[in-house]
Amino acid sequence: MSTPLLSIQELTITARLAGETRTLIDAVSVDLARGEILGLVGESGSGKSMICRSLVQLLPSRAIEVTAGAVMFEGCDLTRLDEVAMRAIRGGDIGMIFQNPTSHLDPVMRVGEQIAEGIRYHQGVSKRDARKAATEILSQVGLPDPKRQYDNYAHEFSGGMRQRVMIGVALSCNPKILIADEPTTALDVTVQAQILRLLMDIRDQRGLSIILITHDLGIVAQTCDSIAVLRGGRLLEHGPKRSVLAAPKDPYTISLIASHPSMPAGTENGSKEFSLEISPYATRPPIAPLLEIDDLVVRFPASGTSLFNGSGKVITAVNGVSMQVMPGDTIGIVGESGSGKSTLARAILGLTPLTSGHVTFDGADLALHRARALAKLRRQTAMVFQDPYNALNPRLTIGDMLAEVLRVQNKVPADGIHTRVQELLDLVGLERVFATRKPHMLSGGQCQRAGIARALAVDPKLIVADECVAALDVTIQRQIIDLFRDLKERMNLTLIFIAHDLAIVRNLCERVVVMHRGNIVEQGLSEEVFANPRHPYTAALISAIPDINPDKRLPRLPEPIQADRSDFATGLKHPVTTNSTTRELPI
Amino acid sequence: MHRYKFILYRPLQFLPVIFGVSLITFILVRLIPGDPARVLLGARSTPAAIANIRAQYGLDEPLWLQYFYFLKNLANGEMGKSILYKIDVLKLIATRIEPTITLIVCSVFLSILIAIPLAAIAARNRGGIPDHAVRLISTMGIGFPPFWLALMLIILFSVKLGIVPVSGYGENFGDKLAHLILPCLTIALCLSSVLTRSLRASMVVELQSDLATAARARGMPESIVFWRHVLPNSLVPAVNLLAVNIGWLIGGTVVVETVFAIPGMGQLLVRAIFSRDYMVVQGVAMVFACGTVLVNFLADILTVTIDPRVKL
Amino acid sequence: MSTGHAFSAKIGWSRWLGQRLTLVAGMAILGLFIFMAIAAPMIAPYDPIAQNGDLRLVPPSFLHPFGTDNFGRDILSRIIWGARIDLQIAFIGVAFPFLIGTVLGTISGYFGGIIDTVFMRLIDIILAFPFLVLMLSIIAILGPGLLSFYIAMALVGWVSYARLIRTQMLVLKNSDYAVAAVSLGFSNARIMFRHLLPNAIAGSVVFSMSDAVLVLLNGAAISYLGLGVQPPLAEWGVMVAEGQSFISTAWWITLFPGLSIVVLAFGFSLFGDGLGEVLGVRE
Amino acid sequence: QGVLTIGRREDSTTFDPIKSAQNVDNWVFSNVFDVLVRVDKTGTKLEPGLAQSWTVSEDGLTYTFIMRGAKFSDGSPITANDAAYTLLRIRDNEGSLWSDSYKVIDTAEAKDDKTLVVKLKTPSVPFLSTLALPNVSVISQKAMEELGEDTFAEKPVASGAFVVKEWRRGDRVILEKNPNFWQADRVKLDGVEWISVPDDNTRMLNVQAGQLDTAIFVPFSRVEELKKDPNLHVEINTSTREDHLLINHEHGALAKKEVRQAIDMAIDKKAIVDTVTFNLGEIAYSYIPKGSLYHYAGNLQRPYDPEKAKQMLADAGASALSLNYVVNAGNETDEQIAVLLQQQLQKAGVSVNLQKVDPSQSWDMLIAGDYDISVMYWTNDILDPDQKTTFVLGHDTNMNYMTRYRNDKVKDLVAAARLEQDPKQREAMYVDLQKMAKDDVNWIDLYYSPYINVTRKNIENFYQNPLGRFFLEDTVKN
Ligand SMILES: Nc1ncnc2c1ncn2[C@@H]1O[C@H](COP(=O)(O)OP(=O)(O)OP(=O)(O)O)[C@@H](O)[C@H]1O
Ligand SMILES: Nc1ncnc2c1ncn2[C@@H]1O[C@H](COP(=O)(O)OP(=O)(O)OP(=O)(O)O)[C@@H](O)[C@H]1O
Ligand SMILES: [Mg+2]
Ligand SMILES: [Mg+2]
Repeated sequence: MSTPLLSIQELTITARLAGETRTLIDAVSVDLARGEILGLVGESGSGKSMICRSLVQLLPSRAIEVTAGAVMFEGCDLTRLDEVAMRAIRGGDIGMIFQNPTSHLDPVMRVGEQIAEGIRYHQGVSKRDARKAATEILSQVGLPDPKRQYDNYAHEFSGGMRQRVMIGVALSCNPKILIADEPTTALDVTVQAQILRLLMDIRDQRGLSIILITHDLGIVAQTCDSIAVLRGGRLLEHGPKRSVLAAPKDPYTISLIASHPSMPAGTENGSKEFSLEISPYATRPPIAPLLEIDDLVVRFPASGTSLFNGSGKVITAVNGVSMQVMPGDTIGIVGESGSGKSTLARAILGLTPLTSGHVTFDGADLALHRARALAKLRRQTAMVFQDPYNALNPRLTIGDMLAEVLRVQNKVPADGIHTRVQELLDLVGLERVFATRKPHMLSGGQCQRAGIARALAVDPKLIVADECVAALDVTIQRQIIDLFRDLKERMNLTLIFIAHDLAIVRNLCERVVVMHRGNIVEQGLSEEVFANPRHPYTAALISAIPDINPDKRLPRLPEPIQADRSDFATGLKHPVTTNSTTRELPI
Repeated sequence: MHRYKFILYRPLQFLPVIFGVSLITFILVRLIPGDPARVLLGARSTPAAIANIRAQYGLDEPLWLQYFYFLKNLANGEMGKSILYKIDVLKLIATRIEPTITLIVCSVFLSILIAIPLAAIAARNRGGIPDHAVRLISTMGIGFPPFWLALMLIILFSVKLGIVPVSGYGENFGDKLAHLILPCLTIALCLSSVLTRSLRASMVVELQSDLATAARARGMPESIVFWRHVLPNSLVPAVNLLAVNIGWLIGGTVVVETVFAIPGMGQLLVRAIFSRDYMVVQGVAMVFACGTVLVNFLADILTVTIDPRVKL
Repeated sequence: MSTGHAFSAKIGWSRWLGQRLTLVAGMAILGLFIFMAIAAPMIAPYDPIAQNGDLRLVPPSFLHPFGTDNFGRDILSRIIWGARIDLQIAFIGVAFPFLIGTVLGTISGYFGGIIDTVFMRLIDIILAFPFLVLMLSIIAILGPGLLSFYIAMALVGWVSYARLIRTQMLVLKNSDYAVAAVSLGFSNARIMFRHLLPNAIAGSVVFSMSDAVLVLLNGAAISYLGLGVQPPLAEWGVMVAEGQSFISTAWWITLFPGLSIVVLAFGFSLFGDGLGEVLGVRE
Repeated sequence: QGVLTIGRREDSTTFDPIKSAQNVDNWVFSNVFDVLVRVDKTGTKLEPGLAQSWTVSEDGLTYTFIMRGAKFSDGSPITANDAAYTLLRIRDNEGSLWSDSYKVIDTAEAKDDKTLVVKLKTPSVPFLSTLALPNVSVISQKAMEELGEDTFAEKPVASGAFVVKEWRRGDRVILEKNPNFWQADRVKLDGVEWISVPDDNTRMLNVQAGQLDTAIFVPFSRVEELKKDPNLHVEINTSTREDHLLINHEHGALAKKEVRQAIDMAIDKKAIVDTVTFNLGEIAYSYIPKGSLYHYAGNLQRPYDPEKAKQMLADAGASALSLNYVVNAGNETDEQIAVLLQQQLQKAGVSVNLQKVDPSQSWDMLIAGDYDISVMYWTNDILDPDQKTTFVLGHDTNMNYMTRYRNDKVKDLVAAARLEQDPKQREAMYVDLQKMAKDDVNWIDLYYSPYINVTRKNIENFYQNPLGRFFLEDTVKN
C-alpha cells in the first residue's frame, strides 16, 4: 500500500474532570489506506467512539481534549484545524454513521432534506439540484421508492431503513472516509447483514475507506480488511484481519475470540456432547408438562385509538401459539424484533391479558381460574429482564430489594432473611458487600446477577429470561450464560430463554422455538433446527449470523425476506391487522 | 391528513369540560353570600324592593330550576341578562372581549420574542456568564408582583419619559398597540421568565443531543444546527407549557387590566363577582373556559405540526 | 463497563460540586428567611403592629432602617414578622396540592383505565376553569383570609402535581422493575408507593419550588384586590398593596416588602434548580 | 372649548335613570338629563330646573309646576306630559329601583303642555327635594316608547347639557354638547369623556402625565403630593359624607347606653382624621353632616378619654368586652380605620377581632345582625335631612341602619318632622333629634370628609356640590 489516506499518530486524549486528569486514549497509532475497511473492536468504554469523534473534533465535552499526537489527512493535521476548515472536512471528507439512527436523525425534518442540507451547504447547489442529488443517494442506499420517501420522516421508517438514511446522510457530500460507529448494534441480525452488505457495496462502488466500529468480532471477520483491538484506551493489537484472527497475540484478543458466540462451544467444556447428553427429550419418562400453552392469542389496540377512531385497529402480537414446557426444560425463543417474544413471555406469567387461548401453569388455567393461576405463578415463577439497570429499582439497595421479595413471598422466616440474602448473593457470584449497594454503583453484569438473584429469591420452578444478555459485552454475556447453565443444573430449574442472538440460544438451550410475526414457525431440538432449518425464515436467520470465521461469508439474503422488509416503507413497523384478517407469512 | 383527524372529533371531547365548568360556576357563585338585588339597590334597599328584583331575574326559583333555565338558555346561545348592566350577557361580553384577547395574544407573542433569544443565548453559553445572567433575570422575573411591576413601568415609561400612554385602550390599531405596550410587557416579563427557563432546559439537552452531533458531523455550521435542528426540537415542551399556563395567564390579566384600565373581561369579571352579577360571572367563566379549551386545541394542532411523530 | 461506570460516577460528583453552588445559595436564602421567621420575636427591633402617631412615614434611618408606614409601624419589624406568614403561605399553599396531587396522580397513572379517564376529565375541567373565579368565589364564600386562600390553592394546585406524577407513572409502570414487582406478587399499594412513587416524585419536588413562587404571587395578587390576610397582620403582599398609595411619597413602604418577595422567590427558584440538577430532573 | 376627560373608578352601568342607584351613573345622568327642580351649588337650596316655577297647595298635597319651554336633544319640546310620564314611570315601572321613594305620588297629570299637577297621597315636606334626584330626570315619552327601554338605556335622548355620543362599555362614556339644551349658551365644553380607570394610582398618574384633565376620588394620601405639582389643582369640596361606626344594639353589653358612650370616648377621632384623612377630614359629631340643612353645630362631642371609658365599662359590668368588627375588604380607608380602632379600643380594655369580608357580603351580615361593630359611610342624595334621618333613626324596615337602635320618642319625632311645614319648627325638631341620637349613641360619628378631585391647571370651575353633582355646564377647559 502507498501512503495511508489517514494516519493516526500517537493520539492521546485526556479528560479533565473535577480537577483530575484521566487519559481516555493513550498514544494510539493506526493507519487507514485508501479503500480499506478498518475494524475497530473493543468492549464498551474502551474508547472506540472517542477516537473517531476526535478525528472530526466532535468530542462530547469541552473537558475532553486531544493532548498529544496528530491525525494526518491529505497532508494536514486534523487536530490542529480551526472550526471553519474543520467544517469543510466534516461531511465533505469524512462522513459519520452513528449507532442509533433513531436519535441521530432529526425527527422533525424530512429525511431527504437532511441529506440535501449537507449537499447544499458543502456544494452550494440550488435547492432543486440538491433534491435531485439527495433522491439519487436515497436510491443508492437501497430505498425502494426514493422520490416519495424523500418526504418521509424518520419515525415512519423501520430501524434498518433509518440506518440506510443515516448512511445516505453520511454519503451526501461524497466523503473519502466513512466512519461507522456500531452501525448495526441496534438492528436485527437479518437487517444487520443487509446494512453490512450495503457498506461493502458502497466501498466497492466509490472506493472510499471505512472505519467500522463494533464490539462483535464476527462483523469484523465478515467485512473488514484489518482489525484494531482497543481496551481501556490502549491499542492492543493491529493488523490484517486474517492474521489477527488466526494468531491473536494479546491475551485479551484471545479471550475475545474464544467467547464469541459463534465459536463452537466446545472450546471450554465440550458442551457438544453435554447438550446431547442431557436432552434426550424423547426418552424422558412421560410427566405432566409444567406449562402448557394452547392457541394463545394476544392483541393490543393499535396506539392512538379512541372512541372516534372507529375501525378498532389492533396489533396481534401473539397469534395462536401452542407449546409445552416440561419440568427441567431449557427452551430458547428466538425471532426478530417485534415478533412477539416478550409478549409471549409476559402472557405466560400473567402480566398481560390474554385475548384468547389458554395458558396452564402447573395445572392452573390462567384463562379459567385467573386468581388461582396467578397465585401459583407469583410464587413459582420469576422473570429476568433485558436492561439490567432498568430492571432494578434505583432507590433500593440490592440487599433491601432481595429482603423485600423474601418478606413478601413469605417462604423464609423473618430471622432467616438476612442469611438467605447472603446465600442468594453467593449463588449468583456477587460478593456480599454488594448487599448495601444501589444499582447505579454496579456494573451491568453485576446488575444482571442481582436481577437473577431476585428471580431466585422466589425459589421458582420456572424462570423466564427476556433478552437478559443482549445489553452486555460479549465476555460478560459469556459469564452470565455460564451462570445460568450452572444454576439450572444445581437447582433443577425450568428455563425459558428469549434472545435474538441465535448463537447464544444454540449454546444454552436444548430446544428452540422460532417466532415470526406472532407465530411459531419452527420448533424442535436446537441441534436439529440449527443444522437443518425447515423454514426459510429460520434459515435466513441462521445464515445472517456473522461468523467469526472470515471464510463463511455473509450471505446475500434470500429474496422473500427482502421483499418482506420493504413493506416497512409504509411506515408500519409491525403488522397491523384489522380484527379478523391476519396476514399470512410469505413462505 | 390522518394525523389531523383529531380536529374533527376533539371538539366533542370539550363538551363535558364545558358542562362541568358551567355546573361548578353555577353552584359556586350561588354559594357566595350576598345578594345581587341588595348590591343593586345600595343602602336604601327595602325588603320589598329586593324581592321585586329577585323575582325579575328569577332568583327566587329553586336552584335546580335556575340551572335548568341556564342550560336551556345556553342551548339557545343565550346567557341571561346582567343584573347590573341590564343587558344580555353575551352582548356585554362582546363589547369587552376584544381587549382581553388582544392583550393575551400580544403578551404571548412578546414573551416568545423575549424568551427565544434569551434561552438561545443562555443555552449556547451554558455555564457561562450570559447563562447565569439569563437565569438570574428569569428567576427574578417571576418574583415581582405584577401590579407592582406595572406601576413601576408606568412611572418610568409614561410619567418620567412620557413615551407611552399611562393606561386605557386605544381606538385604532396603532393607538391600541401603543396602549398595550406596557401591559403586555408586564405580563411578558412574568411569562417569558417561565418560558425562558423551559426553553433553555430543552435547548441545553437538544444542543448535546445526537441529532445535533449528527448535523455537526455533516459539517453544518452552528447557526444552522441551532435554528434548523435544535430550536424546532425544543419548541414542543414550551408550547405545552404555554397551553397549560393559559388559565393562569387569563387570571393574570385581571390584575393587569385593572392597573392599566383596559376595558376587558377580567375587569368585568371582578366587578361582576363583587356585585354578585351571577349571569355575568357565569358567562365570563364560560367564555374563559372555552378560551382555555380552544388554546389547548390550538396547542395540540401546533404540536402535531411541529413534531410529525405526535399522534393525537 | 465497570471503568466507564466508575468514571461517570465521578463526572456526577464533580457536576454536583459545580451545581451545589445553586443549591447552597438557594438553601442559604431560604435558611435566612426561616431563621427570620423563627427568631422574629428576638430579632425584630419593634412590635410589628404597634402604631406610633408621631412617627408616620419616616424614611429609612438609623432607628428605622426600612422606614415606617402610615401608622408609624416599623417596616423592618413587619417584614421580619411577615416572614412567618409568607413562609407559611408558601409552605401550606404548596404542601396540600402536593399531597393531593401526588396521591391522585399516582393512582390515576398506575391504574389507568376508567379511573384515569375520570381524573383526566376532572383535570381538564379544572384547567379550563378560570382560576380567578374560583379563588374569588371561595374567598367570598369563606371570607377573606389565609384559610380560603389555602383551600382555593389546594382545589386547583393539585392538578399540576397530579399531571406530573401521572406522566411519570405511565412511564414507570411499564419499566422492567415495575413488571418485576408485579411478577413477584407485590401488592398494588406496595408497588405504587414504595417502588414507583419514590422514583417518580423528584420532578414534583423540584416543581414545588417554583410553585411556591407562584403561590406567593397569587397571594400578592389577592392582596392587591383587597382580599389578603386580616389586618393588622404583616404580610408582604398586603404591605406592598397597601403601600401603593404612597408609592411616590414614601417608596420604602412598598419597596422593601416587594424586595422580600423577590428575594424569597429567588431563593425558592435557586433551591429548586439546585435540587433539580442534583436529582437529575429535566425541566 | 375642548373636551374634558375625567377619570373615575368605574364605568356607567346604564342610561335609564330609574334603573340605577349607583353614584357612577348619577353623575352622568345629571350631565345628560335635567330635572324639574335642581339643587344649587352650595347644596342647601332648591332652584328651578325644567320647571321654571311651582306652587304647593295649603294642605301640602297638590304641587303645580310650570314647565320651561325647553327641548330634548332630538329637538322635540319637553312637555308637562313628559314630566308626568317620568314621575309615573319611576313609581310604576317594574325595573325601577326607586319606586318606594315615589309611592307617595297619587297622580301626576299634564293640564296642558306647560302645566304639571302632582297630587300626593299624604303630605310630605321632603317631596320637592326628591324631585332633584338625577333618577327622576325628565325623559321623553315618545323617544322611550319608540326606541324601547334597552336602546334608550344605551343611547338616550338627552334633556341636559350633553348628549351621549358613544358609550364604550367598560372604558368610557363620550358626551357631546347638546345644542338643544335650554342653557346651551352656558355650556363651554364641546364634550366630556368619563373614563374608567379603576386603579387609584393609575388614575392619578394619568392626570400627572397630562393624559386626563381630571381625576375624581383622590385618595387622601395623595393630596399633599398632588398639591406640590405645579401643573395640577386639587379641588376640595364640602360633601355630605360622614363615616360612622355602626353598633349592634342587640349584642350583649352593647345594649347598654353607658357601654356605647364609653366606646365613643375610647375612640380618638382626631387620630383617625390625622392618619386616615391626612387632616383633610373633620371630627364628626352629628349624623347630619356639617354644611347640610339643619346641621347642629353645638352638638355634644365626647372627649377622648380611654381611662374614663375603661372605668365606665367596668361600672357597666363590661370590663372584658370583646367585639367582632366587620371590615369591608378592599377599601383602603376602612381597613386603616379598623387597624386604628383596634389599637385604640385596646387601650380601653376592649379587644377587637377584625373580620374582613367582601363589601357585598358585609351588607348581609349587618342585616342579619352578624356583627358587633362596623364602619360605614353615608352621603346624602337629597337636600332634605328626612331621608337619612328616617333611615338612621326612623325605625323603618332597615332596623335603623342595621343598628337595631330603638327609641320610640325618637321614632315619633322623625315622623313628625317629615310633616312639619314651618322651617323654624322643623329645624328645632332636627336639633332635638341630633341631641337625642348623640345621647343614645345610636352609632358613633367618626369624621366628615370632603370630595377631593384633581384637575390640570387649565381646567376651571370643576366643582362638585355637597350632594355629589358635577356642574360641568360651568366647567371651562383652556
Ligand atoms: N461526555 C463524556 N465526558 C467524559 N467522559 C466520557 C464522555 N463520554 C465518554 N466518556 C468516557 O470516555 C471513555 C471512552 O468512551 P467511548 O464512548 O469512546 O467508548 P466506546 O468504546 O465507544 O464504548 P461503547 O461501546 O459503549 O460505545 C469511557 O471511559 C467513557 O466513560
Ligand atoms: N403494551 C403494548 N401495547 C401495544 N402494543 C404492544 C404492547 N406490547 C407489545 N406490543 C406490540 O406487540 C408486538 C410484539 O412485541 P414484543 O415486545 O413481544 O416483541 P419482541 O419480540 O419482544 O421484540 P424485541 O426483540 O424488540 O423485544 C410489537 O408489534 C409491539 O409493538
Ligand atoms: Mg461508542
Ligand atoms: Mg422483547
